Amino acid sequence: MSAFPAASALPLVVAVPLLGAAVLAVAGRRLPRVAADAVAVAFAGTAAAGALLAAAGWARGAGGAGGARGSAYAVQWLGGWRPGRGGGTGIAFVGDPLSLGLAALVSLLVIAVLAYSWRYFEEPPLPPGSPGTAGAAGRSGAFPALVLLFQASMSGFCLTGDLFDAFVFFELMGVVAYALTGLRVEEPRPVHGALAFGVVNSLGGYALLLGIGLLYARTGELGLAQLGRRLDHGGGPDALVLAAFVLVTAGLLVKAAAVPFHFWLPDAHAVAPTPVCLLLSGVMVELGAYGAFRVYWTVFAGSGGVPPEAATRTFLTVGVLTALLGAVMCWRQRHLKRLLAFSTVAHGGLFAVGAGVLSADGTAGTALYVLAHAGVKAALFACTGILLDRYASVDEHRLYGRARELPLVGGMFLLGGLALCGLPPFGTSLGKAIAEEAAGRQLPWLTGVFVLVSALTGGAVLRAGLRVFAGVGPRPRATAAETAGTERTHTGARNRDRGTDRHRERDPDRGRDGVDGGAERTPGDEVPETGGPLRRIPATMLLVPAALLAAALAVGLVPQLAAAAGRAGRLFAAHGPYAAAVLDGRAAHGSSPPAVGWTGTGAALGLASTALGAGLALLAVRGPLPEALDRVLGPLRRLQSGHIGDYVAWTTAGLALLAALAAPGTVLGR
Amino acid sequence: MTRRGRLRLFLLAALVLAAGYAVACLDLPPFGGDRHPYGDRAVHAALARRTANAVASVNFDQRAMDTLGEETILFAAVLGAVVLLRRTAGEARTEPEPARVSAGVRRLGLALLPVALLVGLYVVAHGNVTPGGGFQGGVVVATALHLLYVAADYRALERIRPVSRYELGDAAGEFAYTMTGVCTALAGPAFLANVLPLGTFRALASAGTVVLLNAAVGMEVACGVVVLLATFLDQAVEIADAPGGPRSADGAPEEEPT
Amino acid sequence: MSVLPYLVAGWIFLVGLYGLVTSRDLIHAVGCLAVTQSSTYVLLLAVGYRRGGTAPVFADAPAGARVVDPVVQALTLTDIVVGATVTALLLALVVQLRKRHGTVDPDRLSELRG
Amino acid sequence: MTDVLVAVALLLVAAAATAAVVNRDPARQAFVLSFLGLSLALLFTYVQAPDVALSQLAVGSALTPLMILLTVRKVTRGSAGGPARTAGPGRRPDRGTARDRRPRRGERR
Repeated sequence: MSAFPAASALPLVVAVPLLGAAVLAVAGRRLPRVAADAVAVAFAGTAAAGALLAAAGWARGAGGAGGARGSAYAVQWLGGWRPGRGGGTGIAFVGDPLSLGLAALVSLLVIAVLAYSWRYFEEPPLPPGSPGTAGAAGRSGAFPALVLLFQASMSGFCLTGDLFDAFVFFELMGVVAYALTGLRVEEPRPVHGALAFGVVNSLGGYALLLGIGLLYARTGELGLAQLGRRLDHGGGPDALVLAAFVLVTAGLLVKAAAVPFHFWLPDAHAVAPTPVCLLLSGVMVELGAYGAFRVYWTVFAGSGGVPPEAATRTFLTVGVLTALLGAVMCWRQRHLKRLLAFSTVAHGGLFAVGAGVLSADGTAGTALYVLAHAGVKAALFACTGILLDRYASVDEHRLYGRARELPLVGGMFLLGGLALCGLPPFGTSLGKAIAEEAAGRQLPWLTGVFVLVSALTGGAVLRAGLRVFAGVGPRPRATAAETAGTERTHTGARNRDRGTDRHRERDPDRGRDGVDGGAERTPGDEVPETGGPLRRIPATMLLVPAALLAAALAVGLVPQLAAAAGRAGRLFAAHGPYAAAVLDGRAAHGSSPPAVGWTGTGAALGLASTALGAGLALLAVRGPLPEALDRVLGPLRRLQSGHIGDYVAWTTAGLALLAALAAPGTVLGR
Repeated sequence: MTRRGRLRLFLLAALVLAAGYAVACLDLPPFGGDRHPYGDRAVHAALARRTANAVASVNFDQRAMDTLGEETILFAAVLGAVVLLRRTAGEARTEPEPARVSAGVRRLGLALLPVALLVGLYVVAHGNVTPGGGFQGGVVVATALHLLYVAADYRALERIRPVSRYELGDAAGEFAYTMTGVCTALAGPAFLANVLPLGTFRALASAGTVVLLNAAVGMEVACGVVVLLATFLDQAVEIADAPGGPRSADGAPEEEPT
Repeated sequence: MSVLPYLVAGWIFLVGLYGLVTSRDLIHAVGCLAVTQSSTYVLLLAVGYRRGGTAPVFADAPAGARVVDPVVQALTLTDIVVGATVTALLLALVVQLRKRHGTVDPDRLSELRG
Repeated sequence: MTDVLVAVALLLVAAAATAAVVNRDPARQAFVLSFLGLSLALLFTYVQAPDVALSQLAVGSALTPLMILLTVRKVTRGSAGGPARTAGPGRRPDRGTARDRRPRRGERR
């Protein structure tokens, strides 16, 4: 393989899953299920090998075709359109440690998802007589094909060095995700969640494209490196640069589910099939933040872009708001998938804060945090999926004590909760420690935000885990409406044909004006995704969360990974060297990477947030929170209305908010 | 939020955005200006690759990855729409009634059909030379087939439209495009590199791989749009709701009003 | 004239958003989303226009002709495909939503609250 | 001269976009969208983008409105056998009153 430079593998990481998807779209429903799954795993695995090979090539210091030997960025000009003296016209794929690491994470997570759904996840069934099923009822075979397309889109988004190409992959990611979210059209809520997801994310995409249009008008370029360089030649920032920054950043933050663009996420995650949730929460949302910071550093971080004070103000404000709102909402949930979804919102906010302080070590810490969080969150979703498939419910109160018979799953769930709190030596703890130290240097109280948010989200998971898997504390108080619902549930849950949304409000005004709004209403029971309730938990479904947790632990324990994250942070948080490597093929010489590793303070803070989270959880299982607190939080909960018009209005408000945050120091008061 | 609250929030935000955007527009280069560095380079590159249609050169050569992504979006959407609009258990399939079409409409439709098909194929084939190409021509071909629905009836359309064949064509187009890229990456200089002989400027077979990729896109778009329309037509014409009407909130057929 | 096309693009974007916010019918909302997207076509093509230029197609124009920017046209083509496919998927979801909920009025869909 | 044509087309596009939003009935909106597609195609022709105009013509004024009309047909047809709870243009949703459950005239096509 030495004749084949690592950079050449970059486009293949995207192309191989595409080939697999095309093959499966045709052959998927004609092959036996096991064969179709095996084909999918083979293609996903080949792409994963490509990503890892490229990453290893980078680690050896072989820059590849595009860059000089020893360059830290592997650059591949697609179609061989390398820029000449006047500038190029092609698209570059750029592999730096962070983008390669994320592409590898995407591929590995896709393999985990395929393994998790191996044979058991019931693909959308087709009734007898549908085309291609030869009379009998059959599978549509589309699920693994869509998962492979998802993999290709996310890998492409990581690796591309071109803003418009990033938009294309952004939209592809979206289109696949809407289809996957709404996969189970037999039920009412998935279609609604997928629609809200689709509308809000499409708007984000259009804002991004308008921003690209403005940047093109100013610079006449589309490549990230070229854009940054041209902006720097053009003098200081003006209203045009600001507008472009706001539109592009907002578009990407919609994907990252930052407040107030976040409303789609809980709606989509609560209803998407569990294997899809692993990917949505584990990596797609984080890619939104990756995109926003990638664009900031390569395009806007120079003298012609947005001044660092304005950028950091924007990212930190949005990040803190997101983290706090997500954590509070997470604590309030009893629908486990929704709970985990809000915890993803909260952690997304922490990522924005960690990278938003715009330092190399903050970025490095966030990278580690994202990596470990993907493992932990995916493992938690996998455990929740097991509950769903066995008990046809993911309601914390209704499942009280019922899962005592699953000690292994319970152990993993609680371990996941502790990892989310930031228990050393999990990678989440290491990432959090580095990121919060970097953030604390900027503003000391940001450390408190990290601790509080980790404790609340991890504590919520622990609380639910203690109730569901151990039956700790008194049985949660059930409302009258709920008891009535439970009786009807047991027979109904198995009947796939019937609507399951028993508690849906018929009267649109009742739920809105009632004191409880929507949150206290039971989320209704669920339909197992395995074609019927599971009697025995298949080994694959247990193995996947175990492996994911082990990976999250390894992120904290393998010092080479932390060192690589340090280098990744330095190369990512760099403006000039990126352009020099991509456009001139010059090796990046710069400051030495920040030292990244465990510190005493970091471990102590991790233990503190774990203790706080565990304490909160133990307090909560004793009894409900005081009524007064509920009244304070009520309005917050009502914001999450499920109404598409509301979400669009908030998205518009978010655009205005970003403009207001980024303007001082950029165009105002200069 | 109440309807009024929602509108207020939106109008306030829109006001801020409108003001900011208007100020930003004043900083834009005036409409119709002469500075287009990327465009000039792209035209230069297109001519060097003997591609008369510079847009096709950008789409299928210089920025061929964008088009791969675009075709994949279409592919994913077709796959997604087929899954989302599947006939679910409990839904019946009704036979569409044969429709009576006046002789004039029928003759006009049947006369237009081959013309429209030919136009579509022409637009696909000349994509590297004249405006148009795989995408535009593909859509024309796909919609042309549906003239049969207007001229005759749904059953006539179904006879010439075995959906699984078109699904195959859709996937084959996507596969061909991607495979071209993989082959040029493994055996040639780079992913999606233009490695074929460039031919004569303005000739039908000029521009190297642009022709191949253009054909792949044409096939995928024509087949994909046929499948897409088929799934919607299927819902609108053939698939009836479960007996008893749409399921009510209780999962049981709604009782008759008394 | 020098800023009119840009302002029109902004107007289309905002008017589409307005439609989405006030929509009482999800099919109408998807239509409004398509409107919102057309703002991006207008902006991109306006940015690439060159006064006195012809189309960047050299089928009969001489190779040295003054042409408008072909890159934005390629981008807009991609954008149009994206728009059509997103519309198709969202409409598919609306069809199923109508079957499961019996309504396409967003004010009457309330089960994803909290 | 071209500038005038472009300006006229731009205003036409803006008007059509506004009309498409203000028309609350999806079936009528589909026709307005079709007109918006046509006016966009006209604008694209004036700014020397025949490739884009062609695809806008095919997609914006044919494919998209067609899909919307098919969806409208499905949504209204679906209500023929059961409760019609679609909120039509300007109609207040009647919260499932008996009046609303009867198939509306012209729905059974």
